[in-house]
Amino acid sequence: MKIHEYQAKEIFRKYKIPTSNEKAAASLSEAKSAMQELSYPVVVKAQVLVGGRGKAGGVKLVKNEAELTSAVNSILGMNIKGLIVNKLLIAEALKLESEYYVGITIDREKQTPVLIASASGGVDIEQVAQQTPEKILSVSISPLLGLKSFQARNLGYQIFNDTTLVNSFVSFAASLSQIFFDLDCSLVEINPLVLTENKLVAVDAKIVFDDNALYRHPDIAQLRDLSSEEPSEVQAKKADLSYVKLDGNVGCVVNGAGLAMATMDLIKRYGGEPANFLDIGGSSSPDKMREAMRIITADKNVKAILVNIFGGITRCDDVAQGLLWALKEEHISLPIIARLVGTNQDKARTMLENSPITFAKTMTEGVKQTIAALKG
Amino acid sequence: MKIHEYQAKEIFRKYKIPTSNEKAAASLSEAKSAMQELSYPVVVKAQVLVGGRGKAGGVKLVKNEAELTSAVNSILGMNIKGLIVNKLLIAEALKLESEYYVGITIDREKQTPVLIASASGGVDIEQVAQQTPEKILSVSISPLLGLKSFQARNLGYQIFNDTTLVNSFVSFAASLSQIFFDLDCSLVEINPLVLTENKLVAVDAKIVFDDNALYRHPDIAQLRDLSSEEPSEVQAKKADLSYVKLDGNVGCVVNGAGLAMATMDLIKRYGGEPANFLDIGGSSSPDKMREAMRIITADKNVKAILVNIFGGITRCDDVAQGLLWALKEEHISLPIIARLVGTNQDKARTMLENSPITFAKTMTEGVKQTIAALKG
Amino acid sequence: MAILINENTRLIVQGITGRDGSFHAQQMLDYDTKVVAGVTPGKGGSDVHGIPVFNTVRQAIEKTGANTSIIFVPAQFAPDAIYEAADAELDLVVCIAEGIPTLDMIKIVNYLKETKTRLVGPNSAGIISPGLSKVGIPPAMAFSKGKVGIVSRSGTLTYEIASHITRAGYGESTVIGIGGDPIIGTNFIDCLQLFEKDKETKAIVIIGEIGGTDEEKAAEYVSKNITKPIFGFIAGQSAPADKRMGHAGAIIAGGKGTAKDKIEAFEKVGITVIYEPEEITQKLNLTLK
Amino acid sequence: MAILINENTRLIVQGITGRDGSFHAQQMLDYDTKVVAGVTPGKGGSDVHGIPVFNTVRQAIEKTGANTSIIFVPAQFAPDAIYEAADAELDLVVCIAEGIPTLDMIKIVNYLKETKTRLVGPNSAGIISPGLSKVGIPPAMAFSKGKVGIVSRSGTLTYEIASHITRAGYGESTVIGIGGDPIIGTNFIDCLQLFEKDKETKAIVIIGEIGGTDEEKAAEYVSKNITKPIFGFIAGQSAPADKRMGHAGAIIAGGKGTAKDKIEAFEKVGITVIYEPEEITQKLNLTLK
Repeated sequence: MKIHEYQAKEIFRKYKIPTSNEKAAASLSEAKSAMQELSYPVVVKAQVLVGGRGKAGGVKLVKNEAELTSAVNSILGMNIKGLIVNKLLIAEALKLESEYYVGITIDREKQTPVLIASASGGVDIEQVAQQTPEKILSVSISPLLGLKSFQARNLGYQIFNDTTLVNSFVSFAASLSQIFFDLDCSLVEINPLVLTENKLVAVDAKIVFDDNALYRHPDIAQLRDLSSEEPSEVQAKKADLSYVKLDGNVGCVVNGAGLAMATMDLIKRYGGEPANFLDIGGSSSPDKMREAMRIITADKNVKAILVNIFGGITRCDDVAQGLLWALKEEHISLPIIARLVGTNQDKARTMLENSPITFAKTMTEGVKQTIAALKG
Repeated sequence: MKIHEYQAKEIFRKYKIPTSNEKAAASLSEAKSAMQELSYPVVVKAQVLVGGRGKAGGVKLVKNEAELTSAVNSILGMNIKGLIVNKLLIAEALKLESEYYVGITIDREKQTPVLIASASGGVDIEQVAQQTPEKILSVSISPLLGLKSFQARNLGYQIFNDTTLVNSFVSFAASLSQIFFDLDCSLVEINPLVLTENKLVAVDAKIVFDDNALYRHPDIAQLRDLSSEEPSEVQAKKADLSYVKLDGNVGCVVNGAGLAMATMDLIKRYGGEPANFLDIGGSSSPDKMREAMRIITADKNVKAILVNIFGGITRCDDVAQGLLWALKEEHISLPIIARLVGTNQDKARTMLENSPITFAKTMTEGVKQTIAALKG
Repeated sequence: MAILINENTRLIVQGITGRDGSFHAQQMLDYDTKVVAGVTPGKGGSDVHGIPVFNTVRQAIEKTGANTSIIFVPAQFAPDAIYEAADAELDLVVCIAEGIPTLDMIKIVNYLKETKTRLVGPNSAGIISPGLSKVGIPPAMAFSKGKVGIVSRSGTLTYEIASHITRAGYGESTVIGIGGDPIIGTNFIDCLQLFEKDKETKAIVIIGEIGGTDEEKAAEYVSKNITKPIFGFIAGQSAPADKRMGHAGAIIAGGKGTAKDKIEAFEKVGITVIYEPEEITQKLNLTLK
Repeated sequence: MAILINENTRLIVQGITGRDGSFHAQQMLDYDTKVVAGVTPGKGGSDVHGIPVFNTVRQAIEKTGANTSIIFVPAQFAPDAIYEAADAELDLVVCIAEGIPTLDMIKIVNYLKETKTRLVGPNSAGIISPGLSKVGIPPAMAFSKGKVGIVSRSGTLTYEIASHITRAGYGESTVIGIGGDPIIGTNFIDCLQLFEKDKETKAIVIIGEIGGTDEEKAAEYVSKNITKPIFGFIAGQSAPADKRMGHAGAIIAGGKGTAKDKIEAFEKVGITVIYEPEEITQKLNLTLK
């Protein structure tokens, strides 16, 4: 789960990480009243759960109220990669002497968290990592002992000459590590970490939480900003479905993420465009299947639906039941091609015998039939 | 550092461990007003930092106010093994169906904490351990992962037949483990853990903290009850001296715990009785030496003093300086025998040349001279 | 032969009294897997489909001589179940449970390094050695005893590909779902090593997906250590960058771990890449016939 | 020979800029120990008694080829210093610092099991191989090159006993203070094993004290593994039960670990017990002359 910069900064301050002076605002009047506690120049920053807001015009430096008004008006409501900006962060502009990067994420290969730091922050750190990997410093963090001061110091002395700055870097790293472990993060990141007036300050902040661990952090789970997410994806999440909306016209309902991706790949291979990724998950239930059909048919781009199930823990009869309910309640007129094999497949076939659903024997056959149905 | 039962119970309740209904009281009137929230029969328990209060008459069951009055009057001010009772715990008496033991301490051999439990609680657990070791169950706790539920379950099913009680035992153990790790304990213990009305309740509570870790638990450090400790030992602790008061008449000041014990052993071997254990510690300072002399000379039993120093990190000149200050300020008339060898020994000798101190060449010689001085 | 599980596997089902645990205990019994015990704390003394249930894994082992367990308990309790199984020194633990927090898994894999227990999963479909034993949820009909070893990050996609191999008459020696999570107990390389040594296995299929660099590492390993014919499939070629596709592992991070990267890595070391599940039949025909 | 340290020991002093670190760096230099570097974060680039100071242990090793370190930093920072030394793969770390919390030490000894680093201490007086190297705080005058190996939980008591051995002309091969804390990196048995193998060591002295059961374990080990003449001393015979005698280790717990227990354990396996430091001379005369 991602949260907004302003929310991440609140967590940072709780963990004693210095940030710029700043306030969140959801309207022009809130932005203006924020200025009672801030001084110009300030930076107005779109709060949106996707990268690249700067290039999209979602970040503006303003020197006075007139500029503030114009910036707020232009950014609020802006559409950045499909997401609408509902909130802004107004932050006092700092004199940036240098920009660094520091973050913690999971190193899948070493199976530990890893502290990453670079003297080349501020720009696209992934580009730095690809083009000049020697500028990226990193050290594995023991998942049992946590980050040790000496580890952060070893990195710090490679980035800073000044011991005061090294010590400051060490406490930034310690706080990030604490946040990472305390709150079950997948990523905590400061980019840029800024040197201003001989002090280090977190000018941006990014935290991604491990969805699987949210059950033990109810306060964090509440930070989810549903208004910033695709509504159909929110609906899917509620039904415990794994769903990603895409731009094509072939809806697909599959069990298992691997098979779902392979199904999408095959649709594309045979000339179609998938309208979504949808995994109904491991343990099957007719309700989830019905909800899946509701979500897909709500997407007006969808012209045909392929149901591809290879039953294991998922039972084909549960899927059939959900399909029957959806057909009855939602009045679906789209062509539906179903390929159901595995656990209880015969029962499922029997249940769907009198439905308008077309059966396919194999995955490839199902894909071909679906694309044929599209064309009429 | 030890704390009183009533203080340990407060920590228990913070960690959701059920205790008896109870209140602490420091006077008869406090005891009486405690009864506004409690019902007879209650147990009046001396709060004293030493074992064996029961045998000493420091625990009494009372059924009404008359009995309460008499119990409070007899226990308050009682001297139990040299410590005065200043505080009582008034606890509602429970119907004890069974008594168990559960505790966590450090297993020096395995170098891990260990969870210990027994169905034979309530009596002297050390006796059980010696006489019927098969009745003591234990399991090592990973210092990095903490106690795992399954470990407590494995023990629980060996003690209880009822799954509800096993689950309750598992949560007792989990809380004890959390206390142990959160607060850097050397020991947390419930003895007896009581089964009453099909529920488990902590009827007694013992927590010992690791002195070396108190710096990171300032709130715990404040629980120290100085009024319950030997005043000279409190004074020594303040001066960062390791001091234990004993009953003999030969005061000794030594550097290093091992040498200090060996010195005491030798005093005893040659017919003397050590008045104390005193280790001035590793890093020497004249101030500590002076304070050591002050503490020892304040003990009116002391008739002669042996200073036995083998300098390494401790410098003999620092010791000499402290001795000189003490001689000057405290007007000590007792015979002092000093044996100073090691780092800067010559300088020390020179400094003490004109003092009334008798020099000894060896430890045995020093002990013999001191005992001779005792006799006149 | 077969790897990891065979007719000597004596299985404990941890979480046997749950919906999935109970259902698949029966399915595994039907496959003649030696399901000797179930474990559910508090249900000790009862039975499920005639399988005795114990309160603890230790008790189960003592009474039944079990050497393997499969974990169906909910994610929240799965870490404790894994620790319990490893502490009781089982040889193999297969974790079907999904949704275990990553930091929990990191601690577990670290802990397991000091034990003799191998973990497969979590979020795994389990293992099947057709005709010998099934420790997992794969539907029996997709498999038959034979000579192709399959190792996969996916569940249903594996059934799909295996069913073609079965229909073509080659059959499988062992099929392993290593699990779709970012942190897992047994990886591609561990399984490749076992398949290379297994005499019954004549060809290997590796089924990967976008996210992480396990497939790239596996390709590197294959180039130096695998002599048997090997085939690869990668799911997620059509997935847009930075969109999460359900598996926690399937995030394209920093331009690495794309389907393109993985397919290139496979082709570079001579792994025959298949682009459509049913293609596997034709490719096996070319190699094994 | 000598064990653990010798003329090839190249030493880093962690905490060299502190009062004790600086004083003993000089003392060790005076003993011709190869003190090649100091480490104090923030003081890198300076020097102490001509010894270059670095910000990190890794830098110090890179520039000086050090293989050993000694730790003088305050207890609060000592765990980090030990981790840093082990992470930098030093062979030996001697921790003089005292007052490290027990739970910190438990984590450290667990961590060290997975590294190549041996820890001696904490709360140790250090090690001296007379005539070759001194890594610790023992006063030089108590020791001379010779043939008795000493291992001890105590500091000053060791100097006391060693000084008798020195005066008697036997001298010491190596003297090790293993530290007085309940949780330490290197125990009696580790050292006994090394002394048994060391050709130069002709007799061994083990100096213990009340608390714990390390002496009892050592006695058990001696009975099976030590062929050399061995002498034992136990401090704390006059200590009353349940009174803490300064060393965290010196608590008599549950009737175990009393001086009587330990002396009996020694005598049972043929360790010659001495009851007074200067007795060692006479006992050595009987054995070695």
